[in-house]
Amino acid sequence: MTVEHADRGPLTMDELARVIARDIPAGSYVNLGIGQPTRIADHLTADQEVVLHTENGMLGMGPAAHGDDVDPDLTNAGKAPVTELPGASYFHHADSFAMMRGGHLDVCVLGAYQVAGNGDLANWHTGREEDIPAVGGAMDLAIGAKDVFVMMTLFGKDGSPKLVPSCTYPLTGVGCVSRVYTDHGVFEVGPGREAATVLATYGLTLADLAARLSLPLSAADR
Amino acid sequence: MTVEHADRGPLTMDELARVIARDIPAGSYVNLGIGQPTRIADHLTADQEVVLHTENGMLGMGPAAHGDDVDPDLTNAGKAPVTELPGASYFHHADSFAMMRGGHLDVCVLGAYQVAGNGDLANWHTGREEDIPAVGGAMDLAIGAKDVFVMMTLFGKDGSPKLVPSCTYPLTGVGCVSRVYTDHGVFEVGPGREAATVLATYGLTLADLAARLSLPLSAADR
Amino acid sequence: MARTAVLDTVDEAVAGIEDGSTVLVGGFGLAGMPFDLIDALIRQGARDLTIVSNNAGNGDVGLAALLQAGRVRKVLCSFPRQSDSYVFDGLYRSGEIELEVVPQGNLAERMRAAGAGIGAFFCPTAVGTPLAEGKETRVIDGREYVLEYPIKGDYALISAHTADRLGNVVYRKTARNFGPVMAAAATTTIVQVSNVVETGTLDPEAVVTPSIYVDRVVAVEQRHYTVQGAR
Amino acid sequence: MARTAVLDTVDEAVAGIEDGSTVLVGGFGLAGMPFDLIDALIRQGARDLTIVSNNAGNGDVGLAALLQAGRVRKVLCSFPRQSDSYVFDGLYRSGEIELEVVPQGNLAERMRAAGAGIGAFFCPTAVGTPLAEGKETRVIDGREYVLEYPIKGDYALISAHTADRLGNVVYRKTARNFGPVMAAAATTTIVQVSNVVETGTLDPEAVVTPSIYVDRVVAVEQRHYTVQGAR
Repeated sequence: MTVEHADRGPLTMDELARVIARDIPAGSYVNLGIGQPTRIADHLTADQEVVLHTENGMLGMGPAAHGDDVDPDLTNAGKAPVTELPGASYFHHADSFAMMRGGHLDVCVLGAYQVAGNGDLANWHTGREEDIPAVGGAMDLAIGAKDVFVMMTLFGKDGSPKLVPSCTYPLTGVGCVSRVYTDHGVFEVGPGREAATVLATYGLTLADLAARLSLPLSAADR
Repeated sequence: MTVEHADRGPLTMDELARVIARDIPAGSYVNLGIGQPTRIADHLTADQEVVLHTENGMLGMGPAAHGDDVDPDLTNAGKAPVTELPGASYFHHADSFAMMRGGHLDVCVLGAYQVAGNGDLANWHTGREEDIPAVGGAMDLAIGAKDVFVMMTLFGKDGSPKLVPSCTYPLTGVGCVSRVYTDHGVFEVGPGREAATVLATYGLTLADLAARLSLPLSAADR
Repeated sequence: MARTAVLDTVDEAVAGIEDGSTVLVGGFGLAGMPFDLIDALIRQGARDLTIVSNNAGNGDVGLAALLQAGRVRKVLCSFPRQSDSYVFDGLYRSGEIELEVVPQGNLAERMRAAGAGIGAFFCPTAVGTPLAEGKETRVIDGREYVLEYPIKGDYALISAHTADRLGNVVYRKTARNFGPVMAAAATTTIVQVSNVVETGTLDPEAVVTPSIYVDRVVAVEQRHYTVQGAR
Repeated sequence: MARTAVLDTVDEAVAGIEDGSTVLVGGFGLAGMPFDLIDALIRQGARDLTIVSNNAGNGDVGLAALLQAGRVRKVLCSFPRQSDSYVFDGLYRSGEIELEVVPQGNLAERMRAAGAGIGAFFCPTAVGTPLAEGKETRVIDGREYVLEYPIKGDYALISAHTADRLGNVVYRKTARNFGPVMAAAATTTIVQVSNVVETGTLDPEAVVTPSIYVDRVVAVEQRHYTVQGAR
């Protein structure tokens, strides 16, 4: 059963972060991509005992650093100052990306320009000639966790859906996304599916979503 | 000019170890293979500042440990107890062999069954059907230093030469040896040479060696 | 990986190891050999195992005892033949055990590749030798390489010095050897340590195996053994 | 490598860097950026350089200043475009600099391969994306991989925390980033540190870059800079 929350508006990014935080299994090792996914950290509870990885070389990353706690040698992947939790460890870049590429992280949450029903992800390049390409760790992250979640608005500023039958932007990874969290609904996607499964809707009904998205949707089984 | 020491007997293994120790450039990072090459450590002088690598995961290995200094967690590649010098560091096996394979060691000294004039090395397997094969780090060491020296007796117990035109024993590495130190002489070998260059003889003349070895020899230029 | 379990007994630590598993066993000779976990594995009873380890057992303890108990189908190692490897020698000569000899650095790098998600790699070791026979080779930038594939483990049994309750691990001296590589290369990594300390006690700069690679930790009494030969 | 030289000035430390060299430059944003060595390299005057670094400079300091001085022919990096990368942006748009974008993990692993003597490796990153176009691919065990080649440096410029006189190096927190990988991937590795201590002072278990990888060390005054933007 898809849970339809049609009696309210879409989720704010903060509410969405809380929804994702709740879905992260206790004890997970998690990488939160730069931008919106960073907010999820604020909603993880202590008894979830989630350990955060930052790909510039750390496990056990703590909250953002402020004031005197700012240490120029301690930043996250977005280059913002952060803190260290008990049980943290540091390692170099090759070890850090081996950790991701080797499939040791449980969950990675990324932003996206587009996600396709087959799990294809586009989040690194607009494809516009005039933009300087810059990929960072996006492609490594995309293939580097047991579950790759996307956190994004469901529609772009021009109203066009970002969950699509097939990505038109340059790909970051093929068939790598398992779940898409958006302000208007939560979807399961991935290779070999005939339809994206809608787990929940916000501010719209399942029927509304089916009308506005051009990829096949199905209701959740349970 | 080949230095001929025909007025004395062949070198003892201990004398040979001293000859090799003297030829190791100051400041070198060196791996001494198990067996005879281990003796070389006793002849390195403090002002040579040679740093010893042991492939089980250490730089800065010190002399053999005795009595109360024996620590079961601190052994060399031959599994014998050793000590730690100031400036030592420990690392895991993949890092240790990356250090070798990446060409960072200056010198490695190995024992051998046979060395060929082209630098081929055979030191891991007799080739006898009934022998259980065991290679350890031999093949990694053979290709893993800027200079690979061999330390061996020039003749086997049956009198047959171990410096040969072409190895008949199973190979450890191809064209990898640059210098062969033996009780009867020191030789430069390697790929593309027409003859092994004789740097020194002990207990025999260059002419004696030429008569007893079946590979082409040449006198040293200087 | 989920939270590391800190267990009370080595028997709990090796619970569930299935027949037919590939088990990576740490240690170089006796240094870093997880004796207590191996003894527990013998009691546990799993058979038809493939063992990946540098050696094939010393004397009649540790790996040698596991072999003697008839639980091992195949050994991948670099150096089976030692002065005191009589258990392995006997099984091998009577055809009761399979052997794949892997150069020591390839053993390490192939497990490193498994842990790092590398599909295969071109390696200069063993080029032109019997251990490269039948393998794909390629000349890159004028040098010849052999293509080598990852070695993954279902389980890793490792001996280390200290773990914190989160599962971060540090080793002692050359007993570190294969531990960190095997921890990353196995689906389930089981570590015996001399001490379990509170999380936050280990220096984050000096953690060698981060907790993400460690599934089960168990403290054992420090074992005194002589360095060469049996304990 | 031969003995590590402990030098008095950054100018001595960068002496001899030839025109046309490939220089690996440590740092992730400003953390671990070897500002003093880069400033010395600008004074030293080498040109036509290929720079390998995660970013392509921030503000008008460090790497950005080197770019602005017109010394760089090509940049290999994962993330050139940042809020304050205007120097690079201008040079790139006017066609005065070449760019090769490499995924961050591939940048690290390709340098790791160079240091470890690996000829090439099959990597799952970037499969099916524009950054894999034209590259050799292979399916191994049901998964597709792209063949990636090592990135070697003629020189590495690294910022670290402490070195001993033998050349062993430790880092601080996430400023470690590319340092250890670059140290092993370059023919000549030059490290600026805040402190040089006597040999035997560093904990052998906690040395991150062993002295074998370090050719020149120079102590610099700790620089105070704000974390985001210019110092």
